[in-house]
Amino acid sequence: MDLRNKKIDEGVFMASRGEVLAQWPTGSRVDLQEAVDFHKSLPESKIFSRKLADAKKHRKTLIQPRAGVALLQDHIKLLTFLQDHGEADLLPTTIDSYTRQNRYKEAENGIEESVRQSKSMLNGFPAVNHGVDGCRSIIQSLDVPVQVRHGTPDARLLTEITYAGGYTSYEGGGISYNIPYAKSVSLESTIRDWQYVDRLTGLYEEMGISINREPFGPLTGTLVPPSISHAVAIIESLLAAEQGVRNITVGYGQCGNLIQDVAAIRSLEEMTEEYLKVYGYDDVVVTTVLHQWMGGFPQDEAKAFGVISWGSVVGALAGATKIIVKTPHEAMGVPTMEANAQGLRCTKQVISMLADQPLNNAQVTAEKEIIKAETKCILDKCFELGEGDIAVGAVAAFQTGVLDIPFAPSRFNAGKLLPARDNDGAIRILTPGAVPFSKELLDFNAAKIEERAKSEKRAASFQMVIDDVYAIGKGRLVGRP
Amino acid sequence: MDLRNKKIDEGVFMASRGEVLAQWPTGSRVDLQEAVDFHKSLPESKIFSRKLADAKKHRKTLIQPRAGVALLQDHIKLLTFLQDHGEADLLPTTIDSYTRQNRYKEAENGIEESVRQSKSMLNGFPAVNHGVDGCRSIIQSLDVPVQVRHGTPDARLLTEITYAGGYTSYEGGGISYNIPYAKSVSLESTIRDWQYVDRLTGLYEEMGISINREPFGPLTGTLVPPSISHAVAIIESLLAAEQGVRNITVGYGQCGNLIQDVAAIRSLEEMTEEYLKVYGYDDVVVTTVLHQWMGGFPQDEAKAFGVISWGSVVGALAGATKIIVKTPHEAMGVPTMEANAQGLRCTKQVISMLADQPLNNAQVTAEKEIIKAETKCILDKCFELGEGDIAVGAVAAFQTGVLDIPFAPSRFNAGKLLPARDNDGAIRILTPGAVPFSKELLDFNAAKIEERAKSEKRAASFQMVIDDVYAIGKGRLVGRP
Amino acid sequence: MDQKKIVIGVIGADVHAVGNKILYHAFTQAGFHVINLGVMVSQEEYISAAIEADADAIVVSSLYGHGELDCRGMREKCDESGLKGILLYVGGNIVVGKQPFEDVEKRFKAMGFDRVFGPGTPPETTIDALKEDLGVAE
Amino acid sequence: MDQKKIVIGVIGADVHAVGNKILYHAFTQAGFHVINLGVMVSQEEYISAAIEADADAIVVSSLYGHGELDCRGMREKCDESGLKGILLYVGGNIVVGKQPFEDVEKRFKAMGFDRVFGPGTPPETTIDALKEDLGVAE
Ligand code: B12
Ligand code: B12
Repeated sequence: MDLRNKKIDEGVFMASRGEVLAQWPTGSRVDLQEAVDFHKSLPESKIFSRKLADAKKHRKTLIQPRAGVALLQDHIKLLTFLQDHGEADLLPTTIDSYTRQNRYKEAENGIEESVRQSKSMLNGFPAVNHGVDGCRSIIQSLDVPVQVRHGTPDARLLTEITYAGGYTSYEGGGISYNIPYAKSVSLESTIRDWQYVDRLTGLYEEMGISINREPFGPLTGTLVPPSISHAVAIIESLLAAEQGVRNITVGYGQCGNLIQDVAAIRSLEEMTEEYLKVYGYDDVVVTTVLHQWMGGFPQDEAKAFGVISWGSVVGALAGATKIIVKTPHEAMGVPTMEANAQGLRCTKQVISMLADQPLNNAQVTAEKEIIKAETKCILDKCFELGEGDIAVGAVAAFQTGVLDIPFAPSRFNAGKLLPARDNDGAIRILTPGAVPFSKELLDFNAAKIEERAKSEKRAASFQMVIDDVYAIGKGRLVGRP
Repeated sequence: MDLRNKKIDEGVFMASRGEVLAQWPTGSRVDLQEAVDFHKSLPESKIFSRKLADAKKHRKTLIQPRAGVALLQDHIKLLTFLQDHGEADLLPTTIDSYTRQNRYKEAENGIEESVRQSKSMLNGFPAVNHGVDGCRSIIQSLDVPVQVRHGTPDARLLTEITYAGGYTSYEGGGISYNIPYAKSVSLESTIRDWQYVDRLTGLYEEMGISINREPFGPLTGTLVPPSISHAVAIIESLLAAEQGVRNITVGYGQCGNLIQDVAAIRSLEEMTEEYLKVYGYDDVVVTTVLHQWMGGFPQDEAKAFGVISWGSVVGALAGATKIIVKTPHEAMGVPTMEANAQGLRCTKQVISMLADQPLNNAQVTAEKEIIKAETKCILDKCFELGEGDIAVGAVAAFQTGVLDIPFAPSRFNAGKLLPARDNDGAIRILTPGAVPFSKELLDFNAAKIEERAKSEKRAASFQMVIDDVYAIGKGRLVGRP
Repeated sequence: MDQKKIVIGVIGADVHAVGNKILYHAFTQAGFHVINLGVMVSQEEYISAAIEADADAIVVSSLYGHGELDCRGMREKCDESGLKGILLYVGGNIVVGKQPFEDVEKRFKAMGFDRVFGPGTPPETTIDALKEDLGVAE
Repeated sequence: MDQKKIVIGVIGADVHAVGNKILYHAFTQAGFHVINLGVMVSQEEYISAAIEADADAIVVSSLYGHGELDCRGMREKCDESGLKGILLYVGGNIVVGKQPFEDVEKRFKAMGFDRVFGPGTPPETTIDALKEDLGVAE
């Protein structure tokens, strides 16, 4: 069947639905109408889209951790702790890596091993294995909205089960959960599988349940220039809206330069709203999420707190709707619940202190213009390649390197583009690959990198990129020699 | 003898010197020429004024902790740890509170108790009791410059001993170490005693040893409007320069509002340089220090890290020459050396990440103008009250409430002025007392407070001030109802 | 109900004035008659103020870390001066460094303080305790 | 000196690609012949690549926390496939969570790994170890 950015036909959807639900025994428990009734029984305070829309209206910045362990009771305990002692406004259920690869058998082993060793042997919560009722007991145990966070190329069954389980928000997208999270899964198939997810979200929406969807903004989390992640976020928003999604949170991973980060969050919100409107989706509520630094972290906890705080500052000054919070254990491993709560409380302190201090200046405005122009170059080319169809265009864009995500593991990613920081620490493009920037923008990027190379008295090269990858972990922003 | 801002006559100085050195037995060990020779034997890397001037030139921000314990070997161990594991660029010796009150007998008891209980029973290092050679063994054990930090109204003997002991920087001043640190010591006497300190510094300077002097910027650390602390810092700089001091670091305690803080550090440096030049002291090197939040801290360590980081952000964005660092134990008590090093490493991470990102914008420029205008109103009036003599003027200014420091314990402080935060968290004046602002500036302050009162739907009152005192400790900047 | 009288102040060479000013305000608001000695108060000053005012309690603050050295012998001195059994509180950052509160409390209770409060105790807690110990009805 | 051959890759369902790309670069720069299998590598893939290339060592990365589950039986499988005694390294964030490194090292050594490296080990350390174990002169 052809890939198109068109609402999936109901017959087609229902047919594949049967297959999806049969992928693992817990699928048989899913019943759409019963699930909608469960959602309707939830109090407002547990509904993600409500809390986000409200935060946007009152210019509040909410905080949310990542967290997930193998066993149900432990997972509930963990989330309760983060709610009560971490002051989390929103909660997650981070899914384990076997589930993300649809390896439910290995996830089952992981659960059994975890019981045997009385510690979590999985890096997340295997929601498919725990099933609909397992999920509902999580939702019921907590006071705040909960989201599924993962990195699953084919997430159809996971979506079915967690939506029926009462989750009110769902991360991911056909590009953002493929290119950074898979090695050899084709883009056509993930975009199609995520159209399924979005269509299911649309069905709930049509039945009165607005589930929030969040494209995964940071991608590889490693030196991704804002225009690239913006282009992906906007494409996934358009794809989602077409399937009937009406509440979208677009995301961005902090790059570390204040001006670029504030400009990025602001331009992301503006552009996403614009594009949705232009393409006829008028009634979508768009909110933003800033991810605290997603690349390599310093091992020292005190330094990690510094990185966490810097992300919090940026989120608050930019006015992001929510912040995804890192922990002082980031460089070491999945955090203990205490470490996770510490990251949250640190973040809460910073954003509360900055709540009334938005940053506006000419530098931010100028940087916003750059980001918008770059993003537009990429999106224009995508539409062109797709002859007006953005699903087709996205696939072609990756084939041709028009979209090229630095450090991505996928073999469907060109991997020709290289980013590096400029002399102020903003992320620019060192080797453009096939990125379709105007000559002016290419020259701008080149000049910025050249400025740094001069100040460091060395030629720009891959060594500069490597130095930048290590920099924050070593306590700097720019990887100077 | 009359108080005047005039270089102390050599005969007069030498006469009182004899008395000073006789205050405690360790004073007899001091010999100026021998001390100068010791200083000359120090490598450049241990000289405070050099390191500061160098940092200013290269726009680097240095970090410095507070630290001091009762016993010599423990103190050396502590500072070595902060140097090696805290990455401190500059080190302190914080003096205990008995020494600050010239109660050397009680300090001696404290030392004995500390030996008996094998833990420090004093809140700092009793340098007078440990004497010149004790101090020298500290300087000799470390690789970076060390400063005396205290809060001593009459610090003459302490200065003599620590200068002879090889310290290359010295905090304090006749106002800043009186009004926040004493209850009933007259300003005339502390200004005079600090003229002694500055004259001694001048003598070293004339003998080729440039010792850095640092007026204590934050005063009570509690909601002090920048113009008030700026006025005090500039007055103390003028007093010091007159006695021959040539290397001055002016300080400011973070208030918490980004724009106000950046504007404060920048305006402080510019105004101090200007005033020194106008009054004929052309060759003074002026650097700046930002003190991370000096008021009540949150007890939770994760939140304390957030406060520490926010101070670091401000110091870096403002381009302060150095930052005085707090610790995650701040709300609880004198920190362990580990906690102290954590505060330092957190700060180092943040300022390194921000090293290349100065903040410039119209808001900062506007706020600088306000601060400068307010400061000038106060200083003009001080000069007027002193009929051109700033020593006389300072005393009169406190008598009349022209200078009035919020929350100061001294009975020589009027205590009529009340500060409060405005709606953005900047510190403004709620009740002006006798502060000699122009009508325009008074109106500006009143309007700012009124704006907040409106948004909080309550009248401005002392309750607002109390709420602001507790706010950061409770995880906010503005103490909203 | 007649107004209870309490003497407050910050002991020793301690100049931390902020909490003291706020406690004065809070205790007064709560209906106590407060004699505020401010900062840098010696044991003798508390005692003579308490005698002079016929006070019901002495509330000692210590923030700067020397509390343990400064508070020694205070109960004995009260006893000698005819203030036998007067209610004696201490609070603030009363020892040097972050120490387990239970140990600190034990040491200060052994010195004769009736109640011992840790860092950052809110005024409401102290007020409730005072009302309870002095038999003030809510 | 003939070039030593090493097989590298990230084991299991792990997609952390950044460190892998950098290790490839660093090992190559250091003079090794590197067969890079990228991310999501199964035990079988390492082994057949090592057999095919007649490799001197297999360097396993695991970042995502499932290392312990993914690495079990790897040494036995090497033995069975005729790679008896091949040098086997593992490194990265090889277990779930922050655990004392000594315990982790013990567990992985018991599984048959010759060397075990903790989080954030710089490439230079690995290169030095490889050179030592493979007898490459500096
Ligand atoms: C960037 C990143 C991501 C990116 C990866 C993008 C990509 N495709 O490459 C994204 C966002 C996609 C991601 C996803 C996930 N991540 Co991740 N991620 C990181 C992060 C922040 C940095 C990793 C990195 O690139 N570092 C920079 C490179 C240069 O360093 P490195 O990878 O450590 O490799 C160096 C050394 O370790 C060493 N080394 C590596 N291998 C070997 C082998 C030997 C023998 C030796 C000697 C040395 C050695 O040399 C390398 C070069 O210097 C780390 C935390 C951190 N380190 O700060 C977490 C981290 C690795 N991720 C983690 C997790 C759990 C996940 C997820 C499961 C879920 C999640 N929380 O979202 C998914 C997993 C997906 C999957 N199936 O693998 C955990 C692992 C937990 C654990 N082990 O207990 C970490 C530690 C974060 C944490 N504390 O929770 N992640
Ligand atoms: C502001 C401040 C200063 C200002 C004080 C200005 C002034 N004159 O008032 C300045 C900068 C001058 C200063 C100086 C010093 N300080 Co100081 N200071 C602080 C700080 C940051 C806040 C204190 C404050 O105002 N809090 C707000 C008020 C409202 O709270 P509070 O004082 O805690 O009082 C409340 C409660 O404790 C309680 N309370 C108080 N007393 C009592 C009594 C009873 C019975 C009860 C129930 C409750 C109670 O009620 C009060 C109202 O809510 C604290 C650390 C912190 N808390 O964050 C350090 C702190 C108190 N200072 C400390 C020290 C060591 C010093 C110095 C010795 C040296 C130095 N490091 O510079 C000098 C001491 C000078 C001297 N001789 O006293 C230490 C004490 C260490 C310890 N106990 O182990 C602290 C804890 C910082 C630290 N961690 O090192 N300081």
